[in-house]
Amino acid sequence: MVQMQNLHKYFGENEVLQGIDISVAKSEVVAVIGPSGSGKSTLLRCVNYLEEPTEGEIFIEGNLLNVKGMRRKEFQRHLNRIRTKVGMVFQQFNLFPHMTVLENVIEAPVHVLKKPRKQAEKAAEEILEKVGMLEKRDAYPKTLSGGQKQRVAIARALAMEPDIMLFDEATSALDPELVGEVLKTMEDLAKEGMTMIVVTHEMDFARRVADRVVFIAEGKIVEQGKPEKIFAEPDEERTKQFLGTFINGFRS
Amino acid sequence: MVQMQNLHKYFGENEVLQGIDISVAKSEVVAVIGPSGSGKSTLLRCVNYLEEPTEGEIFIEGNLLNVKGMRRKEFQRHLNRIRTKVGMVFQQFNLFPHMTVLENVIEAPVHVLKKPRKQAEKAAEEILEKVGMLEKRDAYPKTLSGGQKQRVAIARALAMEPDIMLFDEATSALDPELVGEVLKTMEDLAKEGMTMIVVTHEMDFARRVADRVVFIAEGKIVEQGKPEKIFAEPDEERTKQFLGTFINGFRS
Amino acid sequence: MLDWGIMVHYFPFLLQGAVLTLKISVFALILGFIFGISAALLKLSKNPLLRSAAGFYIWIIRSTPLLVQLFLIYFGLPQLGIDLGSFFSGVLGLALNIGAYNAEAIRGGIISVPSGQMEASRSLGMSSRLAMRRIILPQAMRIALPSLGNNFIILIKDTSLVSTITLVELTLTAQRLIGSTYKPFEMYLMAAFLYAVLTTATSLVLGRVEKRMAY
Amino acid sequence: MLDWGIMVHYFPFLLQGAVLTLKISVFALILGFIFGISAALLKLSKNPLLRSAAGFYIWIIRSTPLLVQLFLIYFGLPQLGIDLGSFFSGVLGLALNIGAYNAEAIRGGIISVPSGQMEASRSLGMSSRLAMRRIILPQAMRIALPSLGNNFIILIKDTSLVSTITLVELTLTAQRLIGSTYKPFEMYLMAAFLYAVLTTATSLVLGRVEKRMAY
Amino acid sequence: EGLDDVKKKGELTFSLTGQYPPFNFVDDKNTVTGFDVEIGKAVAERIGVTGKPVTTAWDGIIAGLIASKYDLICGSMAITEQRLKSIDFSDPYYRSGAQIFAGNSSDIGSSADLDGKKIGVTLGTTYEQWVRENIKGAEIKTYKGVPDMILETATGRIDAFVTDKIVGAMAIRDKNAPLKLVGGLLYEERMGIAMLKGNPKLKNAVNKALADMKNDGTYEKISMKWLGIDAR
Ligand SMILES: Nc1ncnc2c1ncn2[C@@H]1O[C@H](COP(=O)(O)OP(=O)(O)OP(=O)(O)O)[C@@H](O)[C@H]1O
Ligand SMILES: Nc1ncnc2c1ncn2[C@@H]1O[C@H](COP(=O)(O)OP(=O)(O)OP(=O)(O)O)[C@@H](O)[C@H]1O
Ligand SMILES: [Mg+2]
Ligand SMILES: [Mg+2]
Repeated sequence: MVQMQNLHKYFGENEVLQGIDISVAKSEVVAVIGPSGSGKSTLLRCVNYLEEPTEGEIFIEGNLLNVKGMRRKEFQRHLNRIRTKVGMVFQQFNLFPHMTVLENVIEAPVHVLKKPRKQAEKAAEEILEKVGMLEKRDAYPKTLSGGQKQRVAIARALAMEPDIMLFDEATSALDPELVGEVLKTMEDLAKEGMTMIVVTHEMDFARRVADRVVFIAEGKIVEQGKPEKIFAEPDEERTKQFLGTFINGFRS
Repeated sequence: MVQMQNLHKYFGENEVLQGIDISVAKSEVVAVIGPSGSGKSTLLRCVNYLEEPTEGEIFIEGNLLNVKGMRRKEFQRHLNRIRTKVGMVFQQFNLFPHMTVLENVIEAPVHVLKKPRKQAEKAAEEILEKVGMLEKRDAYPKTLSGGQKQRVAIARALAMEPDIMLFDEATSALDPELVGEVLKTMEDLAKEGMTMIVVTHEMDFARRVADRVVFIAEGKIVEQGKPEKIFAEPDEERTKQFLGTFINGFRS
Repeated sequence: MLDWGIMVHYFPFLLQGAVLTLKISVFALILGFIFGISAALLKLSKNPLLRSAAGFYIWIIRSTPLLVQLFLIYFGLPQLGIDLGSFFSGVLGLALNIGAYNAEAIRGGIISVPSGQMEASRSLGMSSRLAMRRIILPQAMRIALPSLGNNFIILIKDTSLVSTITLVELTLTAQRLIGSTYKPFEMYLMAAFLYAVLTTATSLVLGRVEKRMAY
Repeated sequence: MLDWGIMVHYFPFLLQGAVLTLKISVFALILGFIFGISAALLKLSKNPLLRSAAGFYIWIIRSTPLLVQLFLIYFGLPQLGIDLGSFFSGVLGLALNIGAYNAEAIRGGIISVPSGQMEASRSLGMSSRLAMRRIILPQAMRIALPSLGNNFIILIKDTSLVSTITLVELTLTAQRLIGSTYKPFEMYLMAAFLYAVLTTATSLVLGRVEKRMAY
Repeated sequence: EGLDDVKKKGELTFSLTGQYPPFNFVDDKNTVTGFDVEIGKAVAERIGVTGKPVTTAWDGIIAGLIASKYDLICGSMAITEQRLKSIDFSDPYYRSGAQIFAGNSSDIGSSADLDGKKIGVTLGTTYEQWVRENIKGAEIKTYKGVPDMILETATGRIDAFVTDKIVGAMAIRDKNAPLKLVGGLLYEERMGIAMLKGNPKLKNAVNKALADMKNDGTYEKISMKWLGIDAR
């Protein structure tokens, strides 16, 4: 489904990704964990080409994402085509504030996929129903709570019928009590067989939902495996140290 | 030390505090917990007169805070005098961005208490030492991590030598890994005998550090008592329900 | 102290001048809006040539007086064989002028839209042009509106300079009437009143638009 | 096409005009800054009388042309027994004018400072006046600086209007020389060049200040 | 070629400031009228076209002619050597002269009293140059119009000003301006109708029209109507 091969990313002198190989199978849920600044977001953004990888290849359903030597126009079209297949959910929601919930969800289906409006609305309503936001279809984003916003953002991504969903700390801007509803939505999605890459600080969630956990530190994969393995008996010292801050007392 | 008697607060029609009585003894640490919107921040802000209570009295060290019928000027002076005795730490830090760490800390001692600058600097350095921020004395706030910012904010409040410290979700704007350092600082403060009212979502912290936990919902005190009691066997249904979201699995 | 009889008699003529002022303002406003949005987009474009062309336009306009710009358009262009007539010279000069200021206001609006909006749009497969049109600009316009409103109001008052290129707008009407009546205070007070009406009306309309655009 | 000989010969005269322009600008700028900050604070004050006085000042200035304001100050005030002379009339008129625009820029800066700053200051026992001076204004000024810079640049160009009250500044110098040489393009080009120098220099200085104020 | 263009258009445009009564100004119906206007229209009529006055600022009036924004300037422009370098003039169509005016209670009695005094002139006129060259130590202030200078004389910010004799005299007569004439004419000026250089046909046509008007009494009628004298 998604293959990353020898992925490197520099910001100036700073090598943020130092050769990452991950391959994600259909319907697999991969949780990416790691300390702040380790490159998790950068990794996810590369999959969507929001960042240009400095080196290495990314394949989405077998198609090379970062082809070289295409003309700018053509490459943009190629990117946009692939991006419609990859849904992304951001920490900061990034809903379109000047549009209602429904308009947010149908925006890309209508203007990118050129779906007829009626049809897009019908599909959107189904998806909003699924994430429990149908009753808010005509509300503007600013009137929603954080948890509701994030569920709309997920609906917006789902409306493009993506083959894979990327989540970048989708819950860390939320109040503790609102986190649950978003994690619930993500869990449902996983159960339905969506392919997902999830960057998260919610260890409980990773433990319960992920098929595989990847621990990244300083731009390298330190360790990966089944969640039971990683959380219970990690091989690497660095992993233990990181998980320690989450396990002991109140993280003091 | 602090007494609140029959405290009511309206925002327009909305009765946010519906008759609160709390009294805090010297060196006592009171944790206030409760769902979002229940009035915790409003309560804390009333103690500092950042909000004007609609009804009821607040006494700080036996002095009535919200005296009526004083002339505006005089009342302001009265307030400022009491405020110097009450330190407040905000969720959003609210450091002064145009001043260095040291300047932040000495600002009020020099300009409000009229301490000589040298003396204020010496005191400030001791406090910064205590919160582990002395080496950053000449840094500007924007160069600090969230946890460092919050520790400076605490130092700034401590520099006024307050008799009581108020914390309003001092850690909830922080990345999970930075929470620990601030909680540590707060715990040290409690151990030294500071009187504290702490609004928090960190149940572990409340359990370990607080002498008493007050659970508020919809503007009323639902239940209060020793942390062992409240967390282990709360009397009220509402308390159980609230704590349930924090205890079960990943809060789903 | 004031000669009210004279004021009553001459008020209709000033009103006539105000109508021309209004007409020029409206044309210049529309054209200047188009110039502004174009220059703002060019200044943010990836092409360094377009970017520096827009930058030069904004710099040269903002650093020289409108009067000089009007003179060069009205007296200078005919020497190159382009004669726009005084009305359109005035409109073009004012529009080019306000356009540069609008460009900065709109550019400020665009860069104030959080970058997450563009990223979210791109991640949905939108082209950057589509994202600009559907997502960024609507939000940018709302941010820029107060600045644009300022520019509009300054434009209305700046129309007084087109009197130097033979257009008998409000200020020149007042000055002409001063020339024959020798009553400068009366005439200028009436002119000031009419400018205040025009600008205040504009402010009110903009306030409405701003409320409408709120989301 | 251009007559370079004439340009070289007359350049020193224009330079002299530019010096007066600069002098007026600097005075008006300082005074206008004081007016601006005072009006901004008054408009945010709790006293409704002061607030509406400041509001009226800002409204009346922004809705009438500078030309009329200058005229009323220079020709009108003497009729009430107050004679400031042309230089100070010009400075006062320009300062009152830019002051109103500055007030809005500074007010915008003040209300852009997050409310947490005031709350933090008050909770430390600072009076609201002390908090305004030490905490809010320094941050507000930084936010307002780009707008203030715009106003300064507009001020420099608006000095051309003081020619109507007998001050021989840059534009009037150019016009006088046109009157004797009949070379409008050459003269206006040189004037435009000198304005561009003044405004660009101002921009550069402001850019420096902005960098200095960054924290 | 100028004349043919004018005939083809059927219209002759001539510019003036509209702020120079009684020669050109707006009347109480807000239309431009005055001596210059009627002369210009009469000239056009004799060429066989309609005359149309265009008002413009004095600062840009020559630039406008050079840029062909109108065909003529018929706005009381004095014929000078300087101006002849860049534009052409018809034969003079009236004579007047520079005159000193002072407040009616002023003790200035002649041009000799002007040394070191503050003197007003209108911007871009021939008077400024004359005062600069002929009056020692004079402090010259420039104004956009005569009404400004009348105000300034009244408030004492200037001691006297120099303008066209007829203009000042009419202001005293018609507007009760508190002024008096000081001394005689400083020098005589002959006003011409200005046009672009290199238009002999147009120039001849204008000159012929003027001469005919002077001969058949039209000129005298216009002059008496506006100025109360025959100003030729
Ligand atoms: N646009 C950028 N330009 C320069 N450096 C960047 C940029 N984006 C990220 N970085 C740097 O790359 C490194 C990795 O950042 P990244 O956001 O991927 O980390 P992360 O693992 O997502 O951290 P967090 O958990 O805090 O979100 C950091 O050192 C960061 O400062
Ligand atoms: N300035 C205000 N004006 C109007 N309503 C307000 C204001 N401040 C707070 N409220 C309302 O008062 C209620 C209590 O707010 P408060 O901030 O005290 O809750 P809280 O318990 O601190 O919640 P949280 O855990 O989300 O911080 C809420 O319904 C809120 O909307
Ligand atoms: Mg990240
Ligand atoms: Mg709160």
